[in-house]
Amino acid sequence: MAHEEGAEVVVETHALYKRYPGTTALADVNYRVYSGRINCLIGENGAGKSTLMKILAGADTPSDGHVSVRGEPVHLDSVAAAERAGIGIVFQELNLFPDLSVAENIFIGHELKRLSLISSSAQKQHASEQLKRLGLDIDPDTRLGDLYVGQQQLVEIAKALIKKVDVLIMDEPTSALSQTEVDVLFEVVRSLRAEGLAIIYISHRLEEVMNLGDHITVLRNGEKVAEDLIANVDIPWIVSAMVGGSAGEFENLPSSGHAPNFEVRNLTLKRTNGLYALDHVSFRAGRGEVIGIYGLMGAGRTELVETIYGMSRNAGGQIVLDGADLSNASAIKRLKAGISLVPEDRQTSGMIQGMSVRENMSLSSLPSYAWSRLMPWIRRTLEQRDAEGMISWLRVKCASASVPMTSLSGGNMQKVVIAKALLTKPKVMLFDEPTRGVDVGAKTEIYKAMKAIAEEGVTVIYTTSELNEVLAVSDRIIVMSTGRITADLPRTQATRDQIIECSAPTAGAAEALIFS
Amino acid sequence: STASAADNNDGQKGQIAILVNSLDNPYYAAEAKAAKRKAQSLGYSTLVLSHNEDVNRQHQLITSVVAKGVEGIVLDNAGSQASVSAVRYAKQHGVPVVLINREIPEDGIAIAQLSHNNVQAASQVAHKFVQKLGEKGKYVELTCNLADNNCVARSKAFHRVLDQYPDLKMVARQDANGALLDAKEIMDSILQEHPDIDGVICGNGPVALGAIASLQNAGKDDVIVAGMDGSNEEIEAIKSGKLYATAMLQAQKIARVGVSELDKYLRTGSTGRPERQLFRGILITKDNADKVHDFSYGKK
Amino acid sequence: MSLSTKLMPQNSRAATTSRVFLLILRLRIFLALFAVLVYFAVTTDRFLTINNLLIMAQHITIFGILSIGMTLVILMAGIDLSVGSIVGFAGMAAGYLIMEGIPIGDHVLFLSVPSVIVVTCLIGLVIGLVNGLLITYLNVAPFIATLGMLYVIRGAALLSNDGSTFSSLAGYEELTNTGFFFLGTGTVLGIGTPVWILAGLTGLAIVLAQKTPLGRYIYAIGGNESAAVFSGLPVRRVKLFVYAFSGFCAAIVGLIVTSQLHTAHPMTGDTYELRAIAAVVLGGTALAGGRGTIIGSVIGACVISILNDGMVMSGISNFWQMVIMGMVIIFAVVVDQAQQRLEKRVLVSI
Amino acid sequence: MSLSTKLMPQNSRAATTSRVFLLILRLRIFLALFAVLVYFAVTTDRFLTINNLLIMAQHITIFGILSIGMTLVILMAGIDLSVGSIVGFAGMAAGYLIMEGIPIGDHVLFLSVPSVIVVTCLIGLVIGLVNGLLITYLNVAPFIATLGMLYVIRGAALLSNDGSTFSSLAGYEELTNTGFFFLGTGTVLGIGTPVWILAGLTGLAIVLAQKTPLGRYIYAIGGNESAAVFSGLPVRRVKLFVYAFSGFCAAIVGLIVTSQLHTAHPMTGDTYELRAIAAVVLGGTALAGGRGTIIGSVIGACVISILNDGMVMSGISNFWQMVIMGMVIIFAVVVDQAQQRLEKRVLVSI
Ligand SMILES: Nc1ncnc2c1ncn2[C@@H]1O[C@H](COP(=O)(O)OP(=O)(O)OP(=O)(O)O)[C@@H](O)[C@H]1O
Ligand SMILES: Nc1ncnc2c1ncn2[C@@H]1O[C@H](COP(=O)(O)OP(=O)(O)OP(=O)(O)O)[C@@H](O)[C@H]1O
Ligand SMILES: [Mg+2]
Ligand SMILES: [Mg+2]
Repeated sequence: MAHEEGAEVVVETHALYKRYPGTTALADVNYRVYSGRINCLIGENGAGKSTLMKILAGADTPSDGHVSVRGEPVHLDSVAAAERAGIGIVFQELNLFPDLSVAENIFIGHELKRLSLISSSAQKQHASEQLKRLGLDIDPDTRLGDLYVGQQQLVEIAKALIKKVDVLIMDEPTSALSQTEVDVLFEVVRSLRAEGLAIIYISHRLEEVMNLGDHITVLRNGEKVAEDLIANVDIPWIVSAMVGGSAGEFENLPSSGHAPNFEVRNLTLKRTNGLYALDHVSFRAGRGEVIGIYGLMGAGRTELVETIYGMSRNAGGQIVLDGADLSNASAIKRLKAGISLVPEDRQTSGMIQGMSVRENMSLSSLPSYAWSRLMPWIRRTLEQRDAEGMISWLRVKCASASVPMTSLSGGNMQKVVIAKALLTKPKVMLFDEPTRGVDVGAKTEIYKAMKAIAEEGVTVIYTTSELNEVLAVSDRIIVMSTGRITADLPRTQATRDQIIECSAPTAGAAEALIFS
Repeated sequence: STASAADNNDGQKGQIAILVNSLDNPYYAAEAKAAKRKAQSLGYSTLVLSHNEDVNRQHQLITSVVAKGVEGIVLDNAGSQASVSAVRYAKQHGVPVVLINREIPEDGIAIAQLSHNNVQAASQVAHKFVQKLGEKGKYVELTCNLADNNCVARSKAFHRVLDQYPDLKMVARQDANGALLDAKEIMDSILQEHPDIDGVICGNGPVALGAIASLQNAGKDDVIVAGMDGSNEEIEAIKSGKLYATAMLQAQKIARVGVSELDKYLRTGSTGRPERQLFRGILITKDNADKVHDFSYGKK
Repeated sequence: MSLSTKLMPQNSRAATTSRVFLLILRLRIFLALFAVLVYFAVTTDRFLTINNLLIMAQHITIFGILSIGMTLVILMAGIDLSVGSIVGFAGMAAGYLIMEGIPIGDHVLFLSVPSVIVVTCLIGLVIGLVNGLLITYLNVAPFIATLGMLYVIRGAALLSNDGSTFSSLAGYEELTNTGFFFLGTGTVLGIGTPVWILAGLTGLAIVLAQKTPLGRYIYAIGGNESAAVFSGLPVRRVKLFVYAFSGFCAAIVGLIVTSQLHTAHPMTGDTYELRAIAAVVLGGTALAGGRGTIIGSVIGACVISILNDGMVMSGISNFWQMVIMGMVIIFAVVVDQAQQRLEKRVLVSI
Repeated sequence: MSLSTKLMPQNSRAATTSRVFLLILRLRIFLALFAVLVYFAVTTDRFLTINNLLIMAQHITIFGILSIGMTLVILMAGIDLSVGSIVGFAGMAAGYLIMEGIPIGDHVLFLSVPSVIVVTCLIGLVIGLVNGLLITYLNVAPFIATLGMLYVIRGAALLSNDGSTFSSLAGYEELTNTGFFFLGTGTVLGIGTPVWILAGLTGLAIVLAQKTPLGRYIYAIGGNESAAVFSGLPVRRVKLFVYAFSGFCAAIVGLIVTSQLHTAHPMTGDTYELRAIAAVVLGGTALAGGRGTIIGSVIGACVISILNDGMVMSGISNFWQMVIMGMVIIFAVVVDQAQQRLEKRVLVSI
């Protein structure tokens, strides 16, 4: 039933393994891609989808196993090699050059030439056409860094479209797009299918998958667990294949009546292109309250939590904690006052890769381990004790507190970053997408931990792009779109449709695009 | 003044460029100062420059001052062979050049080549050194910088004397880059290999002073050190007995003569002297150390 | 509503002022050049004569040519500390080829002058390639790889003739390998050959950087190396090319200096790498890569050279020259930072 | 199955071999030291005498002390090119204070030797602080900021006495400011004062780097500066401290050299920054920051110094010394890269 008669297999992987220190990202994956079909790949965060795609696209090499294209084994050791084999990719993370223009970005590596010099006019013209096809009407000379994330994502797609490929991988191409942009994109994808291309499509939006796809493959914890024609399956089937039956459920009883202790008033922040990243954002939070902030990529959630934490110097507005005005305080002072942050990207801003688990955990609260100001030796036993306490409380899986950070899996790394923030004894804890790239089990544990932290009287504010997760643990839900708060409701009153509607960039775009 | 090396108060006769190696070496500083004073007393203004042993920079400096229209150049050059083209350039553009201290291997381009008689001076130092050692013993030679012809000439002259004595053995020879600290560290190492040496003969002043610093630290006050140059520092060392002998190179005199000959050439079209002239190095020991100041002998 | 219309400027006074200020900052290296020229023209006799301008142009060539190769390296977020040593080694190589020839069995092969030039350039290229290989294949940080090569190549230059120079490189009439001096001291249409070489290389490098895919890749790698890898750009080959090109430029400088001096001196080019880097930075290229221009660097080299010559002619002491040089370098980057901040602000305020 | 059992090593032969190999790589700087010592002990007479070892220890102090400050800078992913110039300037400052004194109105104030030492160290500290301010507050890249300072401070050293030395720094009996030479040439328990200073500074820096929050912050900033900022660390203050400390170390070196030579020479320390960086890299500190040890750098300085002294004693020419030096630097990093790869492989294979 998995194999479709009459459709040609273009790409196939054979017993593919990918091991990272501490994690097996792919285990024995035999994956098939059909030409002239839209092949959907589904899995929880951290299931290994992007890892598999990176291997197909030549951006990473497998630890074991191999890939074949049209039955021939191939050695994909670079992106260029994969392109020669006919495989192109839109990566999940944007791979663009902010200082180059849109046209230059689109044609990077495939410049149009006349007399072996770059023909800018031809590039501009073709870039314009491609962008129009994707419904984007911008000047191809615009500096890329001045576009907003959704536009950048479309540029990234245009960049893949100009390459002559047989297999086009799209790793979450719609994560920053509005519904209208998504509709245009789907038309393009369908026309590519009609041209006989094999499309690999990755998305967390199951409705999209049902609507668009022909084939579906499900990954769980690095293993291929199911494979079928979309026509044969429904959403509940996909969900149970993804999470493996009962896992991932989390019972939450929203609470209310929290004593207010934290307030944000009229917070503003501008991007370099003059648009508001934060457009007069105001809200209150209470002791022990859990607030979930939902929005699409580029909605400004990261800017909001980082601004509250004190990372943006040019922000306007007020931040008040326990009656103290922290609007002009530095991040260091805010940390001391009790605001801490678990940043969005733990690899680049959350942890020091070269340090051990213990050293990472104590990093933000080191002075409290010193004997005294004059004799600032770190009391190792105290540090060790706290680290071990956190390891057992957050159930971090690691051999000891002294193992290097890089030997941990994503979810456990995240717990270490949370432990680091917790050890500063915060009053307000900000979590920016705390479950991104974390496996299912760990995800549940992280939410349990957040709830437990709130029960200690800490105000918890977290952001997420997943509807299920914003509904899972919050007492209150805030929806953001293009830098504005478009909804602020108690969990008990929120509905899925309402949240989706408020999160669309168009919902607030017209008013949010305000010039000074 | 310390800030400006140019002095335009009294320049009715035009400007003379004085170009030496580096102004942080007392020898060259003495040369430059003497030339400057002499030129000013003759009614020229001066431009004092240094090339820091960089032949390309020397070339650029010469082309610049020629373009500026100086009357003449007094040059202590950056490397004999590599300076020929720069000197020729000046001559072709009608600017006479007097070479001091270092010669170039071609005749007829510079109007004068005044150099120290390194052979005579080094031989005298070597003789004195041999006498003091009693014609026997172990010694070390520290050369100053073998890429420099003067240094090679001195070393050869040393050996022409020292090699005549069969009981006098050279146990080590190293090049110390003409620098104080290099000389000290090299001497430190050599002393390990040869703790029983009787003398050290050095190619220039800083090297001798570096060797002395090393010997002092090792408590070897009885090792005989001889050097060459005759800077104030060396003279102090001679007076206090740490340095046995040196030869004072007449830096001031050579610079003054150089400027006078340039002046004469500018006035009359000829220096009236042979192109190559040698200046005697003056042997300095404790007996006559008092008479030396700033590379000048006789007046105090 | 398209973004381009959204980005239309508002015409407020404040915005206009910052725009004018920004324009001044963007053109600062040209203004600096102008300022230096005017200052010395006023204060120093005979500074602004045709003759002196021609001479200064000759002086500019040395750091100008080095700065071209260095710009490409720095645009790519690399650094090349070995260029000074390559200058010295290339000179010695040329000297050796002209005066000693290549021993083949019992015979000695003397190359014609054009061949000597080509071979020397190739030697520079190969040394640059070694830098590139160390950096790309052995993963040595550019600073360390080229620092190591700085010592190795300088040592090799000194060893090549036991520390001595190769002098009077006139060649031998009977071997028809004369004419080497034309490279450094000849003139074409009244302007020195080195100036033509600098002009040619500048043009070439500008076209390369602005108009060819290779140039685009250099900017891309400097801007975001991992994105460059993920975009399938031939990152390693581009790096190899750029370091080889830097070595090539250094070899040309070595040839020019040697030809001007009629002598190859093994210590030639000592510490030139620092001045070349200074010229590049002065010209507005960011050490972090991805941002800068060739023409900026060449003008940066002009400013440094003219400042130097001007200070020499107006008799400012060597010691002050050092202090001024250091301040100029730091000041250039401080101004660059101010420009970057203002660029952002102006963008925001529109 | 718990993770800890998963982390149990497989007892395959291959894994053991790579473990042994990894251990060798980790200890390579000690092995290198041992190899250099054994080689010269065998080939060179009197190399392994107590006396020679004491002398070599003295020589090590210069680059050893510089490398301590440099290690902290490089651990933080910075670079300090100005240390050589600070060495020269500090020496001149000490010379000035001892021989000329500070003019106050009509009087001249002569400081006692300990005060001179303290003031000179403070001067080094302040220059380092200027580096730090340029880097943290004016956003100048460390390479450029310290390159600029390299020129400025060297120029200042030369200007301070118009290019001349301050010589015979014995002080004046009647002013009771004699005794400066003890710092460089004195001995305590038969071992030279500078060696004690090196040992003291090494101990201090090790404690600082390994045992204090400040040290942890230095590693964190070098390991991932953005994570350090997000963790609320006082990044700027740490940077200021580290550059100031590097300036302080350089000033101490300046004092020692001056005291050993009995003379302050303005060009002292020229290009020492490169050798200090080489020592740090040799000792296994990554130029990218975040990884390395103080003791590694000090031993790296030992290897470089002993290699130097050994080559001098066995009469290897200067020119070869340069070539060997360059190769050693490059080789050290190539081996370091190999170690990093192997570390990863061993981590994955467990
Ligand atoms: N460079 C790396 N080093 C260590 N571990 C990694 C690395 N890249 C990915 N991983 C781990 O491999 C696993 C699979 O990650 P991958 O990015 O493939 O997931 P994904 O299915 O694409 O998730 P998402 O839906 O969040 O994009 C995760 O546990 C992740 O933490
Ligand atoms: N218009 C824009 N111009 C430049 N950069 C942008 C723009 N919009 C978003 N970005 C950048 O893209 C990234 C994601 O955007 P942002 O932080 O605003 O969204 P978010 O709601 O947190 O979404 P996510 O966390 O899913 O990325 C940020 O690093 C932000 O600086
Ligand atoms: Mg993914
Ligand atoms: Mg975000």
